[in-house]
Amino acid sequence: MTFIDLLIGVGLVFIVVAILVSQDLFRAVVLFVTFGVLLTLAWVRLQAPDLALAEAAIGAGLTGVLLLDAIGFLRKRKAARKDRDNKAIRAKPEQGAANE
Amino acid sequence: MNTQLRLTLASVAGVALFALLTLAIWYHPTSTVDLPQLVANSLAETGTEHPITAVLLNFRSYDTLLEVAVLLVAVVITLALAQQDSNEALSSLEQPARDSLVIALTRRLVPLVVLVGVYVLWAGSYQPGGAFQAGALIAAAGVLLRLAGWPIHQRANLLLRVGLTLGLVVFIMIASIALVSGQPFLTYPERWAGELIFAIETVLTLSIALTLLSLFLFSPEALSSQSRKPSKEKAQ
Amino acid sequence: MTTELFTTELFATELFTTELWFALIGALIIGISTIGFFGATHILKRIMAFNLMGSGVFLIMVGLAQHDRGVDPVPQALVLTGIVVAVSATALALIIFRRYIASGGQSKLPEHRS
Amino acid sequence: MTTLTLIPALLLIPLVFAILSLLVTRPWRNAFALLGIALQAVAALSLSWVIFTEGASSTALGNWAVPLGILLVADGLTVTLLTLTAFIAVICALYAFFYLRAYPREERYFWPLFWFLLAALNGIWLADDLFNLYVGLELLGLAAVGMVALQATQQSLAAALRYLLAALFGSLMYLLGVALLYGSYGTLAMGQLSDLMVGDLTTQIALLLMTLGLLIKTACFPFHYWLPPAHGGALAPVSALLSALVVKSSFYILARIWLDLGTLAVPIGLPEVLGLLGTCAILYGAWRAYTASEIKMLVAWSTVAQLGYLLLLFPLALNTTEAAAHLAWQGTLMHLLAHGFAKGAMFLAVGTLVLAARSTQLSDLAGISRKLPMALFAYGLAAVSLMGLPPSGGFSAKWLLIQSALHSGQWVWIIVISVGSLLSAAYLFRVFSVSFVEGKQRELQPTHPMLDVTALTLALIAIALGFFGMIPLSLMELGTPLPESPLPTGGQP
Repeated sequence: MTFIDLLIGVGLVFIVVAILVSQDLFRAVVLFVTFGVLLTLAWVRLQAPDLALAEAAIGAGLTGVLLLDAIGFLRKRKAARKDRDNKAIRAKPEQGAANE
Repeated sequence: MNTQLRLTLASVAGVALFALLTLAIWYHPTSTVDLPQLVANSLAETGTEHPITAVLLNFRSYDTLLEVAVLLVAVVITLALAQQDSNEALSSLEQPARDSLVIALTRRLVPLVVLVGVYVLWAGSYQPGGAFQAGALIAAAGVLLRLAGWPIHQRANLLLRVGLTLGLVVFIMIASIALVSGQPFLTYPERWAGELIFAIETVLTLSIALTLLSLFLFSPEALSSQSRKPSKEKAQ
Repeated sequence: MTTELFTTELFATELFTTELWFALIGALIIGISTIGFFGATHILKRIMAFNLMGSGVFLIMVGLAQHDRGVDPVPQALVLTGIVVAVSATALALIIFRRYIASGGQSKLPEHRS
Repeated sequence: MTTLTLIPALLLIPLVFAILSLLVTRPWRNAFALLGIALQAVAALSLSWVIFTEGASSTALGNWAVPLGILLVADGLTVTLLTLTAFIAVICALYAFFYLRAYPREERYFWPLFWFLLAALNGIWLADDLFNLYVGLELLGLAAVGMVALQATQQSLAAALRYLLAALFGSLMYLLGVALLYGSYGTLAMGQLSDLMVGDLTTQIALLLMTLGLLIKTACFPFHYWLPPAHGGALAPVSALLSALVVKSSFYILARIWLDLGTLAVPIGLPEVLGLLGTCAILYGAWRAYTASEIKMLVAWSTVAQLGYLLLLFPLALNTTEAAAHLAWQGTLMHLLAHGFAKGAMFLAVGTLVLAARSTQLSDLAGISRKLPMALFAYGLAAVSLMGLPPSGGFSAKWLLIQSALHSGQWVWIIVISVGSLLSAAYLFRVFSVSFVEGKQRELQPTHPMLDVTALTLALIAIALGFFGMIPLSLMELGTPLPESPLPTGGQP
C-alpha cells in the first residue's frame, strides 16, 4: 500500500460522508460523480483497467446523468406546482395527498 | 417510526456491518482453489486473448446472458411506464433553444465519442474494453445529443424494439448452436469461438447502447403546463 | 521526489497490500452508506446510498480476491456484471420514482412523511 | 430428448417468448403466450419424467468444468419446483387472458415481464453457482417490481419503490456474502463449496449477511413491511405469481445455503433465532390479516404469516437427528408446494371477487356468495389447505413438521404450528362471515367463467396434494436431496 492509495481511500470515504450529509441534492450528485472518478483511480490501482473504464462510463457518467436529469425533473415539477398555486391562490391547496 | 429511532437503528446497523466486515476481511482464510491459474491455462481455447472477455463471454457467458435480460427488463418497464401518457409526454417535449455553439460542439464531440466506443468494442478481444463499456459510450453520445436539444426522442416503435432485443436474440441463437450438435448449451463451435464472441459483442454493443439511451430518453417527463426553462444546469 | 512520496510502500510488511486496504475502505463505505440508506428519507438520496454501497461491495469483491492470488479476472468480470446490473436497477428506480412524483406522490415514501 | 437440451430449454423458452411478446402485436401476443406456456409445461414435465426414470442430471454450460464454468443441476428437488412453477404459470396465464381484458393498458407489458419472471425462476431452481444466483435474483426482482408497478397508480408505484429498495438492499447483502466467500475459497460453485467449507469466522459472517439479504427478499418478519402493499395492490395474476413463487425462490436459496453449504458453520443459536422470527411472522401476520379491512390485504398478510412456517425448517433440521431433519425437509417442501397452489388459487379467486364487486373493501362483499359461488368455493378449498385441515397439502405439511418436532423433542414448535393453524382459520373465515350475510347487494360486474375454473383448478391441486403428496416427496428423494457431487453425472444416482 502506498501513499496514493491512502489518499484515494480517504477521499472515497470523505466523499461518501459528504454526499450523505449534504442537504442540497444537486451538490450531492456532483459529489457522486466525483466519487465515481476517484473510484476509477482506485480500480486502476487495483490493476483492473476494465473496471476503471466501466466505472467512468457507466458508474459515474451514466448514473450521474440519470441522477442529474431526475433532479432537473424535480425542479421543473416544483416550479410548475408553485406556478399553479400562484394562479389559484384561493383554491384549496392541492398536494395530491397520498393515502396509505 | 420517528426520525430519531430510525437514525439510531440505521447507525447501529451501519456500525455493526462495518465491524463484521472488517473482522471477516481481516481473518479471511486463504483459498486452495486457484481460479486465475485455471483461467490462464484455458485462455488459449476461448477464442479471445483478454481474460476478462473470456470470463464474460465464454467461461461465464450464462451470467452475461441473464445480465442482458436484466437490462431488457429495465427497458421494458421504462416503456410500460412511459408509454401510458406518451402523447402528453411528447407534446411537452418542446425543444429547448439550441445555440450555435452547442450545435457545433456536439457535431464534433458526438462522432468522436462514437468512434471511441467502436474502438473500445474492437479492442476488447485483446485488451481492456468490450461490449458494455462500448455500449455505454455510444449511449453517452446519444445522451449528449439529447441534452444539447437535438430532437432524437422517438416513440417505442417496432424498429426500436428490434434494436433493443437484437443483442439477446443473437446471443441466444449462437448459444443454441451447440444444442443441435449435441454439445452443452453455450458451447461455441471450435475454431469459430473468437469470431462468434466478436459477433455477439457487436450486436450487444448496439442493443446496450439503445437500452441505456432508452432508459434516459423515456423517463417520465415533468408533465402539465409549466414554465420550461432550458435545462442549462444539466449540461455541465 | 514527489513521485517517490506517492509510490513508496507505507508499511514494511507485505501483508498490508493495496488490495487489502481497498477492501477495508469498501467495508467502511458500506457501513456509512447503510446509515444513509436507512437514515435518509428522500428517495433520490436512498438510491445514491444504494449505489455507493454497491461500489463498496465491488471493492471488497476484487480487493479480497486479489489480496491472496494476485490479479484475478473472475471477480473483475463479476464486478463488471454487477456494475451493469446496478445501473439498470438505478435507472429503473429513478423511472418509477419520476412516475410516482408525476402521479402526485412526494419525494419521500408515505411512511417517511412526518 | 435428453437433459442436455431439456435443461436449457426451460431457460430458452421463457426468454424467447419474452422477446416475441415484445415484438408482436396484440392478437399474436395471446397466441404466442398460449404456445409458450404449453411448451414450457411440456418441457418441465418431460424433464421431471427423465429425472424420475434416470436420476439426477446436470449440464456444464459452455462445456467448461466446474470452478471455471457454470453448472446447471436438475435433481428431484429442482424438477419438483420446476413443475410447481410450470403448473402455476399455466394457470396464471390462462387466468390473465380473461382477467386482463379489463386492463388493456397493462396487458401489453404484462406478458414480457411474465416471461422474464419465469426465466428467472427456472434459472434459480436450476442454478448451482452463487453469483449466477445473484444475477437470477436481480432478474426476478426487477421483473417482479415491474409487474407491481404496471398499473402506475400512485399507490402501486409507492409499493413498487418500497419493494425495489428492499430487494436491492437484500441483493447487495447477498452479493457481499458471495464476495467474502469467493475471497476465502476462490470458487463460486455450490457443489465445490459444500466440500470445502469450514466453520471459521469469515464463513459465518458471509453466510449471515447472505441470510439477512435473503430474509429481506423472502419478506420474513421483521422485514415483511414491503410485501403486503406490493402483493395486495398488484393485479390478481401478478399477486398470485408473487406470493406463490417469487418469495419462495429466495427461501430456497436460504435453505440451500445452510443445509447444503454451511452445515459446519451454523452459529450457536441461529436456528432458534430463525424459528423465533418464523413464530413472530405467524402471529403478527395472522393478527394483521385479522384486522385488515381490504380483502386483498387480508390475503397478503396471510402470506406473511404462512412464510413463517418455512423458517421453522432451521430449528427442526439443523443440529437435530437425521430422521427429524428428513421429516422437517419433507414438511417444508410440502408446505412450499401446498402454499404455492393454495395462495395462488386464493389470490385468483379474490381477484375475481374484486373484479366483480369493483371494490377491495371486505364489507362490500356482503351477500356475494349467491352471485359468485364458484369463486368463493375456490377460496374455501384454498382456505382448507392454508388452515391445514385434512385432507389437504397444508395438512400433510403441518403433520410432517409436527412429526419432525416430536422426533427431535422440540415441543415448542408444535404449539406454534397448532396456534398458527387456529389463527389462520380465524382470519380466513372472515371472508365467509361477510359473504354469506344477506345485506344490501352491490351491483356486480359479470366475470368470465374461466376465471373461476382456473382458480378452482389450483385449489383442487392444493387439496389433492393431501392424497398424492408422496409423489413430489419421493421425487424429491431422487439423486441426493441436494446435490453433492460437483461433477456432471448422467446415470443412476
